[in-house]
Amino acid sequence: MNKVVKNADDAIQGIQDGMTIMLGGFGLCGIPENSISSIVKAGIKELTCISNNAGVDDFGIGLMLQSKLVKKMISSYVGENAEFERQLLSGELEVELLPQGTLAERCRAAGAGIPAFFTPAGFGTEIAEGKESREFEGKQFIMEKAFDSDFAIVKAWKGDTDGNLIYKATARNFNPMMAMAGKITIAEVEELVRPGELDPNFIHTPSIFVDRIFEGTDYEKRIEQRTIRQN
Amino acid sequence: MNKVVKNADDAIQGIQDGMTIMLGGFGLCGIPENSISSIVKAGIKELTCISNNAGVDDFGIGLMLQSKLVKKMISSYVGENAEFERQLLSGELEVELLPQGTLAERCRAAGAGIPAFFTPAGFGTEIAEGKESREFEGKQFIMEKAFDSDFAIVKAWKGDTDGNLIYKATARNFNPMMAMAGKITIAEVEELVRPGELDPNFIHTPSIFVDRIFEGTDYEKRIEQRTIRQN
Amino acid sequence: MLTKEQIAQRIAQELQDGYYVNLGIGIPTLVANYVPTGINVILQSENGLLGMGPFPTESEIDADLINAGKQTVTILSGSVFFDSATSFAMIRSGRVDLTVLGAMEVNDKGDIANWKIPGKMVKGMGGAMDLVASAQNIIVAMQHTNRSGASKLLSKLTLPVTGLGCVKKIVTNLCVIDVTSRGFELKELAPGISINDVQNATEGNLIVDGEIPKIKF
Amino acid sequence: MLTKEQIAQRIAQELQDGYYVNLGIGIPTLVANYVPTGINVILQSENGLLGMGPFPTESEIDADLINAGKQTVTILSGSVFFDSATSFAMIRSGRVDLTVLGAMEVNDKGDIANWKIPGKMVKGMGGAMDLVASAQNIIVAMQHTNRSGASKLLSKLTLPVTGLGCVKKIVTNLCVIDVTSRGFELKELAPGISINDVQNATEGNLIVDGEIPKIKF
Repeated sequence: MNKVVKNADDAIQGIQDGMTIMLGGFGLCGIPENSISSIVKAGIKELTCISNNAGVDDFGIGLMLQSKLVKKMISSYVGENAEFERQLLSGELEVELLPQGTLAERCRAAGAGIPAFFTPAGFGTEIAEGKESREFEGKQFIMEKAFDSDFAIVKAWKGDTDGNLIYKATARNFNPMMAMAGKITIAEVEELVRPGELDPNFIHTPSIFVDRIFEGTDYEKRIEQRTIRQN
Repeated sequence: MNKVVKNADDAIQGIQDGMTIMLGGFGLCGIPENSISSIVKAGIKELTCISNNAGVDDFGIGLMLQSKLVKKMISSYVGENAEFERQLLSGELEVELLPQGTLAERCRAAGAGIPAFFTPAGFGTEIAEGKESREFEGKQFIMEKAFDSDFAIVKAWKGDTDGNLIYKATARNFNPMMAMAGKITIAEVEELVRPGELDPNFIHTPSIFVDRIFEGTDYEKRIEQRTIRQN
Repeated sequence: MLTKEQIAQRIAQELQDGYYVNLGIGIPTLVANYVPTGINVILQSENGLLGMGPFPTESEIDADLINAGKQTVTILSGSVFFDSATSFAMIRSGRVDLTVLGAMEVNDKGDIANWKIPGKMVKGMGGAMDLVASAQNIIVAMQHTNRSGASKLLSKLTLPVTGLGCVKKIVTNLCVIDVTSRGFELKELAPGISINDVQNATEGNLIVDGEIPKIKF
Repeated sequence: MLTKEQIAQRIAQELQDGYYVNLGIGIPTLVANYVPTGINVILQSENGLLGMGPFPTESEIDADLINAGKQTVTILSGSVFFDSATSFAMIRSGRVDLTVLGAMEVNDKGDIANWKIPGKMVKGMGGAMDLVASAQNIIVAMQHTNRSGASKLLSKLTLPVTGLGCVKKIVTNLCVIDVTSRGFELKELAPGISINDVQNATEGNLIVDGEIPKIKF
């Protein structure tokens, strides 16, 4: 069985209008740049996107918003993005905001066969509306459910042709949980190596979670807040 | 703040009669040998032990059983151990058996601030008795709760003095989740290094979960099933 | 009648290229010896290893590298280690394509009992309850009858259940059976075994439709 | 009156050796500049970093190494990277010793509002709801009043709540307040600020017991 596909265009085959997809990354860090470009090129629309953020105007998920491909964003923090705000205010775009830890845990639950769990985050807030709440050991929690997504698209630093992945630094973020959570998981990597080249003791995402893998090209890795100190 | 203690005798300070402790390892693989010896030496008794297995007659948790220090075992698989069987049948020892994945997830939940979650394992079996069950998407699940343990004792391959840990091969097993789950977590390591010597990208247990750490001595690493092939 | 090795060999015919497979202790373990040439399967060991290799040579033995049966093993190119929570995440989320287990009893609804005999020392379920509650594709490898000759394919379990409605296929010393909504559907016969032999050894509801072919190797 | 830097400097006096600390965006970030000498605190950034270092020099910049404010940062000896689920596991399980956050409003029960203004574009709560629901020790750093001069220390929140009963201490430009079962307990005054000034700027229940010392630096 061969998981390796030639490029992002091949990797995104099967993603259809109206589907729910997960996209790894935090801000513009660790986002699947190649796959986003291919989705924009293919014009797949009416998408529900689960991703911690929504990119900036001209990069990341912002590119999908520009092309009006996104019906709904499920995120913890959005709006570094004028087009996002315009679509939201005009009613073209739906947004569901969730606590960041809840977002991460709902991905992990999906990938772990856990249909629901309890978390303290959001108890007593509008996030809890319509959700079951319950007390454990004198503290209040709300019940959150595993996500249900058709595809998960993640970006890793290195991967092998079996599908094992490692991430670099804080570009790891949501990628490992999303890799676990997709019905079909697509991984784009900066460097694709042969099985055995990654140390089996230090792999972040085991191969079993990855269905398709390819080596991406031309990573821009744009920096959102370039902060430096004078030496 | 200094997390480093001299040895296992120092590390187990504060573990008292009647407490609940977690012990990492699968079979005899990846068990905290030094700490077990010190608990036996200290004669701390009436312990409830959460550990996947219960050792063999003369090694691992078996040594604690020999000294009649264990009131209750919470495990998924036990009984490679005649003394265990004797104490169980005579009513000296209580046993609570749990599905292995449930055991792992209840540790992880404790370390993740998740008081309860749903799992399909054990639905319709005697494991489900007295537990809430619920249907999600047409499938049946039971609710399981996070463990509550006073101490967790884990064994790692290498650790740094800040408390970051890495494990080797399948000696990882339950150790990372238990490290997350203890009110106080003790880590014994084969090699204790300075901060910065472990690659920050490939650490299995981040330092924040570890309260005490020491370099163990004289690891026996006994093999339970020595199976070889002729070359 | 099939030997244990032949039961394993027949089950190995169900393997497909790229399958992630969890093999239980006993006959299931033997399935690894009969992987058809030209296909690649990846063995999952629930203590935290994907890509389990053969037993080690004397010089390769590593106490830190064992399988779920606590046996020393080796790894292969592309193998990966992980913790127990991640291991059962794989299992519960249905990423393991095939699980092969032994059983004490199976009923014609696909319920399985394989962890406890009342009155005997109970060792525990290990990972079996997670596996049977989660796998999409569970094959049971076992003898058709127990040591006293009683059927292990029942209409009603007599032993404590491990999981409900989960067994899809059973390969015994006598035959291959699919467990469907109709009951035990007889699919193939072992050499020298008649439909009557299977019928006599099967207490649960056995369905025999048309010609039943012999098991082929 | 305290400057933003002085608010941060006062909060830094709460740090203890070995504390794991999560600092929010704005004034809280400045706390890192005032860690008392001789103690070591470890900064957690909820996107997946423990042991955050200073901003990089031009040549050290790495696009794959940012903090939760999406700023480029560096690491230190002993730093560790992890995924977002592990990051919030640390937070929810109470392993973060101190969280410093900004706020739009706090009430005298310790409820906090800091994520949403009805009628304005809502950016989201990020990790704030997880932090306030989980941390044992939450200090709010903020101005005592808003731009139109209205008190931000209220008896009743007017904005959507982020978390209930979680704020333990508030350091504003005017004073240091502990939030207890009795309400806002005035603990220290900023230079040039009287009890009366605080009283006038505080809508919620302010408790003044005995002598109130000046903030010391």
